[in-house]
Amino acid sequence: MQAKTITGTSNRALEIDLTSRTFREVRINETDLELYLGGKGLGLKLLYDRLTPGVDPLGPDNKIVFSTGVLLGTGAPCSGRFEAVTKSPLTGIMASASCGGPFGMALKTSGWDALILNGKAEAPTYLVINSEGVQFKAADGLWGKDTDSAQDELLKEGNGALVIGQAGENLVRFANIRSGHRFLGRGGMGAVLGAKKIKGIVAKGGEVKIVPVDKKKFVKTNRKFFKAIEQNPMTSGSFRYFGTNANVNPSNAAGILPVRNFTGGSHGEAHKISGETMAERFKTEWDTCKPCVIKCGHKGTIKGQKRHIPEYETMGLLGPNLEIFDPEVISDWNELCSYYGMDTITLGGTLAWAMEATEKGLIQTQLKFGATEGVAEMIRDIALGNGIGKDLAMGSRWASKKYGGEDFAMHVKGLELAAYDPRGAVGQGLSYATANRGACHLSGYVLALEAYFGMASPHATRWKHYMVKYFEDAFAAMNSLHICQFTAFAVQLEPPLIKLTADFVIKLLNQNLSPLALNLMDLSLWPELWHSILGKRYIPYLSMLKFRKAGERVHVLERYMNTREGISKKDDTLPRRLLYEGRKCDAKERTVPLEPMLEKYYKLRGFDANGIPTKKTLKRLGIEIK
Amino acid sequence: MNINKYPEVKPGRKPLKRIYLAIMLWTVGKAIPVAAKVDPEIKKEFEKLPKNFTLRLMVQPERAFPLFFYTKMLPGFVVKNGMLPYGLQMILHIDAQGKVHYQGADPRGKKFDLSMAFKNLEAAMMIFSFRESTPTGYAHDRFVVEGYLPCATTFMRVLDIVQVYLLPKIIAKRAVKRYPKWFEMPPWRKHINRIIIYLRAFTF
Amino acid sequence: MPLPSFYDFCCRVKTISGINTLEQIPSQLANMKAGRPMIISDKGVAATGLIQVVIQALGDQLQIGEVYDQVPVDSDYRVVDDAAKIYRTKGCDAIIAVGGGSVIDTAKGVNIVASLGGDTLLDYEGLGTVKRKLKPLVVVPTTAGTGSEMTLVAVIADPDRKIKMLFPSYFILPDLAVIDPRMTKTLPAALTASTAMDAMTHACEAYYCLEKNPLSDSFAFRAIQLISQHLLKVLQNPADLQGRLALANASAMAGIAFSNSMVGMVHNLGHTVGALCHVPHGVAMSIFLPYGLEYNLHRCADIIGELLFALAGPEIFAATPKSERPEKVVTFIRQMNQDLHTATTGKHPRCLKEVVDRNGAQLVSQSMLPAIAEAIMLDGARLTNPEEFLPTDALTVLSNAWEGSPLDLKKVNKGGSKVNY
Amino acid sequence: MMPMPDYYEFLNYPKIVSGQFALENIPSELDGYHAQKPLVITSKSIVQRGLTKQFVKAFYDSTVVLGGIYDEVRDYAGISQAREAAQLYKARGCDALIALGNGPVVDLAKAVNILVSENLDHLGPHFDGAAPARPLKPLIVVPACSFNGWEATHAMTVDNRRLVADALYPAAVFIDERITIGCCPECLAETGIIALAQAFEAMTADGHNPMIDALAHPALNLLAQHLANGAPRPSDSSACMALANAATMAAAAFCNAPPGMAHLLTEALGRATGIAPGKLMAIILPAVIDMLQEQRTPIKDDVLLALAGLEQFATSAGPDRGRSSLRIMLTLVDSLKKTLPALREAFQIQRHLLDQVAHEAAGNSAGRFTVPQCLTVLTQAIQEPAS
Repeated sequence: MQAKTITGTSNRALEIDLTSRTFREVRINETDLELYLGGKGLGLKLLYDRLTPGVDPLGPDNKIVFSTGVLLGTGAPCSGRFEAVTKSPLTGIMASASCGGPFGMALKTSGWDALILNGKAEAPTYLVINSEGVQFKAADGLWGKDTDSAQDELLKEGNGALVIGQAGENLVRFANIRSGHRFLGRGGMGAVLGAKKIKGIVAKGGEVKIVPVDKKKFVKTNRKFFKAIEQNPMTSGSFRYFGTNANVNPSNAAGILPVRNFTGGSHGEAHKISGETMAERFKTEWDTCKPCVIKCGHKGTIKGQKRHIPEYETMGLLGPNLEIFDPEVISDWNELCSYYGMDTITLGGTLAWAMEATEKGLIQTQLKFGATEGVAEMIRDIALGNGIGKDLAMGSRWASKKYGGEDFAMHVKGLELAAYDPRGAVGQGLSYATANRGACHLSGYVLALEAYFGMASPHATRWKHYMVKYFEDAFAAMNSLHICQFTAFAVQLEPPLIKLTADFVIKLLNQNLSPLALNLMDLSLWPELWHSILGKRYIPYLSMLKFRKAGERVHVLERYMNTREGISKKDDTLPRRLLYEGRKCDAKERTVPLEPMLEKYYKLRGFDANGIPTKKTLKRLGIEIK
Repeated sequence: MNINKYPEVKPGRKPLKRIYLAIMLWTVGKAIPVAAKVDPEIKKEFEKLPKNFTLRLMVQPERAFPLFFYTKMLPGFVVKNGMLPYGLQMILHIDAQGKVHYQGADPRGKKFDLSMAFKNLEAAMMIFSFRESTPTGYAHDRFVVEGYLPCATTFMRVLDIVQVYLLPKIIAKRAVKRYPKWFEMPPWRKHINRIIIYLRAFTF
Repeated sequence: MPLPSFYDFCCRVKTISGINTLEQIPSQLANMKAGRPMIISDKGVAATGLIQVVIQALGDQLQIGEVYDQVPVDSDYRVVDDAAKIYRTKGCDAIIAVGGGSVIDTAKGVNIVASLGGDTLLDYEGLGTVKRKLKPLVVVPTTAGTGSEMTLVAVIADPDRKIKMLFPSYFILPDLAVIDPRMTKTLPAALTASTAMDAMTHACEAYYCLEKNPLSDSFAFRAIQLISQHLLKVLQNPADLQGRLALANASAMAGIAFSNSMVGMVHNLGHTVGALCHVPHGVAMSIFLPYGLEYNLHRCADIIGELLFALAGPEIFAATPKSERPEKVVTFIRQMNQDLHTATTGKHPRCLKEVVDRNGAQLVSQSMLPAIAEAIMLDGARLTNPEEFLPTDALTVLSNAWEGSPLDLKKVNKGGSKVNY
Repeated sequence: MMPMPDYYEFLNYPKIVSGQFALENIPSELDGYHAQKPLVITSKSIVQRGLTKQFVKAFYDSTVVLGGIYDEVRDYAGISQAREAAQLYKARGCDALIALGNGPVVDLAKAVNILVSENLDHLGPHFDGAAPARPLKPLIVVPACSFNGWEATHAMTVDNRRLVADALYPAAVFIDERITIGCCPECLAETGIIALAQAFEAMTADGHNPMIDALAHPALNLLAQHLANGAPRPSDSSACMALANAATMAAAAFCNAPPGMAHLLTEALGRATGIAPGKLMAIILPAVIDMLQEQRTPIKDDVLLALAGLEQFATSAGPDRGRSSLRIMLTLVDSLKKTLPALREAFQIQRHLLDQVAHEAAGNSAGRFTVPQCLTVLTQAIQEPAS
């Protein structure tokens, strides 16, 4: 059936101009691939080459790039992911999002490594992509439809679709893009598509077959990878059986579960929404990205319907953060968000802000902590732009600028915090502050070491800058492969050196000799996969360092692009609540000592005191200065 | 919120400045009745004031400056006649004959017809350490006057002349607007007056 | 403008000014939640028909509780008690004072009794008895430049004890001062001249006396500019509302300036001749002003020299060498008095001997001068004069002022160190 | 000849006390309001700079007990903290408020004042337009470095919302060199440039009146004398005093005049970008002056008189005065170039925001400025100088 075979990678990108309804094929430079790996890195590079700083994110000059990685389509474990990058309407800076939906596979097997959207369609349109190019089709019938039915319509024309809901159409700043049951969640990419009047994109898929260049090596590495994943208790145990909500109980125990708009860190009722409880209560089964071996995505029977189980972040932010502990209600809201196409993290953060603002007389709504009344209506109002929902649809930063309450608007650079309170894991605080897209937990997931594995002290600031940089680089590289970030548990923790060392020794080493400990960490599985697919020679350790440097390059490029939009040290901060307010659950009323960590971090990264990458740093990384 | 994080702050004290001012007020207070006897000009000024008139110079707020701790241990007449410095007040009484008496620093049981008060300790220090002249101090709102106002200017004139007597010229020139030329008395008289005032002021 | 080592400045009364400003009173009162004011005034004002002007301007937007026009020239506490009783029986909720200093002080007193209750003002004597915000008080000054609408003390006499009672409190400040040229439109020429010179004196003294500060300077400077530009024109054309408005503004600004920087020997002499010989305040001011400038010339020549700019304009200022400016200021003021004398056909006196009462009798005889000189010691204004001012000095000044001859600068007593502002 | 407006309203409520030992006068001032126990509201940076210790010393030998020193304010005044402070106020039985610091500290104190005076739990009704009625509790403001003068006026910005009411005027402003001493040249320069703009715009505004001129005049004069030398020397107490005084006067004048273009643009741009107003003013004010120069807008003589003093004014030719005053303004702004360098962020302001900012500014100007006018100035302001 498959007509063509691509060995390695196709290096073709499809650039579409919506204004003129034209498209062209763009060859991806070999050096760019070498430097940026693919996925997020390459997507950013494509965007960097095209985007003028200072454009309106919702204007025709903004561009959105969907980029797949080298691994996708080869059958590498947990590789079923693709990345989108754009300038975010929520934050005004770069946003990148990763998604495990079927669109990535369909795009890649239509023979395209990346998709670039320019301009703005005049009328609602949807795009059909095949190996030849793109067809522009009128979306009059689809415009105004929810994501479910719109996606069903679109999937008639291909294997994988991207679709926005009414939230995206109404330019809700945190609208997301749906593909299958998964989402390009953060940064409001749905609004970017909505502003471009693109209801959906469907890729035909299945037109080409992708095979690695060095098959033998690939198969060997693959096997090692599977083994690691099967050995790791996170990837083969808790995540596999309880989903990401396996995090609820450890978070609650570590005091990093946000309660009542981040005024508390743990709650007695938190067990009600834990993965363990829900697995039993809703009789969950797997519903995952493809391909996947970890299988963290689950569905279950809730209120008599088969529903996707809300992920941990959704649970945390629509649950304890609003003082709600009923998973059924949270699932209702989650369904509503999927239906309209909105990011649940930003929504949760914004709702919590609205509740506190209501309590403090800044706005008048029905919302109240611990009460479910009015929440569903508010979600609808936000998606449809009714009443005060129109303001909340701009996110908590905008709303708090208009109505006040900036001291309890929990966002960094406009992006709301994920469901981890860094007062219980200060390294995560630094990571939130420095993450490129805003308060992102996926930029450098240091809290796993601090709060879950006991491999770093949660309140010490020593060497945290090093850990944050290390993980930021590693994750940026991972997102460029592009592979699931949860594989990190397996790749990083399963190699014999770390596996056989006692945790307290690691903690001691990590906290006091972090560079040594982290440099001894073996990440080779990832670069080995990438090298084998492209048929490049893999040199042990050195290639791993090169891989980490590529990650660093991707991170610094994104940072550099952000600084061109006006980001500097003043934005690398945390919500005032985290910096200045202690919590009652914490006898010492700790806060995040950000400043000293941040200074060291800048130095380590090669940024100047104002947080701007120096020319030297950019040159070292081979980033062309514009 | 834990309100104990923000404790109340009770006002502290500046004991040295208090003692300094008490001694200054005591000295001036003791000098005035003597000066009223020997200096014709002061005498003339006091004649303008009503009889049975009590006035005082003090530092506000009164409640913050109680009498010195040892006052209670002294016999009544010592306190009544102001034989030692007791506090930050200077009470003068003009009796029915027009004679001026210094009555110490104890305001209890007295009724004042005129009360001139420095607004605070630092204001009094500015004047009594001669960093500000009396007129400048007045212009800078360093003190408030209560009671029969027209006498206040008279009293300030008296203070000016007493300062000229008590202080060496180099300091007194800073303290008053115009250093007098002593037209009306021979220079030896001035010095004799000065000695008398000093002697009488510092003997009991 | 050097910043003094210490100053305070306060002019917290809301001022509204303009040609038809009286009409704004109802809405301003409504903002203060009052609608039934009592108008307090004196016979003199009533006789000129100004109260009718006010009542007409207030229109039917509010009810006037009572028009009380019985305030005497030297008001005392019995008048206050009387008015307060009427205020209560008529159920008023605000006061509009129309008149000069005495009326305004009385109104302040009435406000104390009416707002805080009780029968007599005597209950509230002394510091710290007025402890809360009083009822709305609107003042409409009719004579220029008393400044008492801006001050936070009410002075009310107690004839029984022969003293003036002081009621100092932040709470007795009026809420609103209304400057409307209609209030001064009908003022006769001689009075226009003397009230304007009164304001001029306030401003000049504010500019050189000890408590001066940049803010009072600035207000004083502008007041002088306005008066010197407009006074003669208004005298030539009494219906010139713009000019009247400028003069009224000038006197309000002079009031702000001197109530913050205090005044000096001119006021000292003025108060004394006022008390002893009943010389009208404004007249005394215009006569003594040149002497005040001359007497303090050696102390603050630079500062007095700056006044030439305000008085004569930049061209003359620039054309006069710096050393001659102070004398020129004095000459200028003298010339101004002379011009006013001419413009009012001799009704504006140039020296003390020209001051006469209604019947043409001389108010100040030469023999009274020593007594006046002695009495200056009872007035506080001498304290803020830059140079020491004693009865002997006063006598020199007075005899010159009586004759109308310039002061012999060599005879002014000097001594002491430089003045620190 | 000064034109006399047909109608104006003017109010400058607070008493200004400035100079040596000004702080020591606070107890007697409080006594004038029958207050004995003030609550002090201040910021962490003031505490860190040791200024609260100095401040407390001023209350030695008085009978005034400080009901507490609430020092949690940072760069934002919000209702959450206002509630906390109000709780403290009530728990301690305070009867007055002292705001020790700048901007947010004073804003917070004003909010607390409304809460405690009207016994409210939140400011909802006031945000909806109800004006707080007199009398509130006496509020004393003690300005510290980077005081921009607005603190002493009838406006407060709490939770990013502006409330303007006569009741919000503080009772008194105490400017004391122990507290106004500068923390850094940059802060001083920011204070200065804002004061300069406010005084200039108050004097040149359409609705100005002689009272406004009288307040703005000494402000401009003090700035002309002290801005260039004072800003780089934060430890020079006399310059700091002059700047704080100028800021107070300028704002007092400015709050009586309709807001000028530089102010409106700075405010709108600050809201859109989060950049400190002083930094923005440093680039917007020259652009506004350039516009005035280009349009040959007549500038009244008083500006030159205030900036240059009597002598220079008197010797300049009549028609040149407006232009020379603009020149002096530009020189003054230029003199701050070193202490307040043009901001990198400012040149990176998202161009698409400018339109929105221009609309907002024009909308707030009650029709005095048009959108294209605002946009021209903005575009010129954030033009990176070719170097």
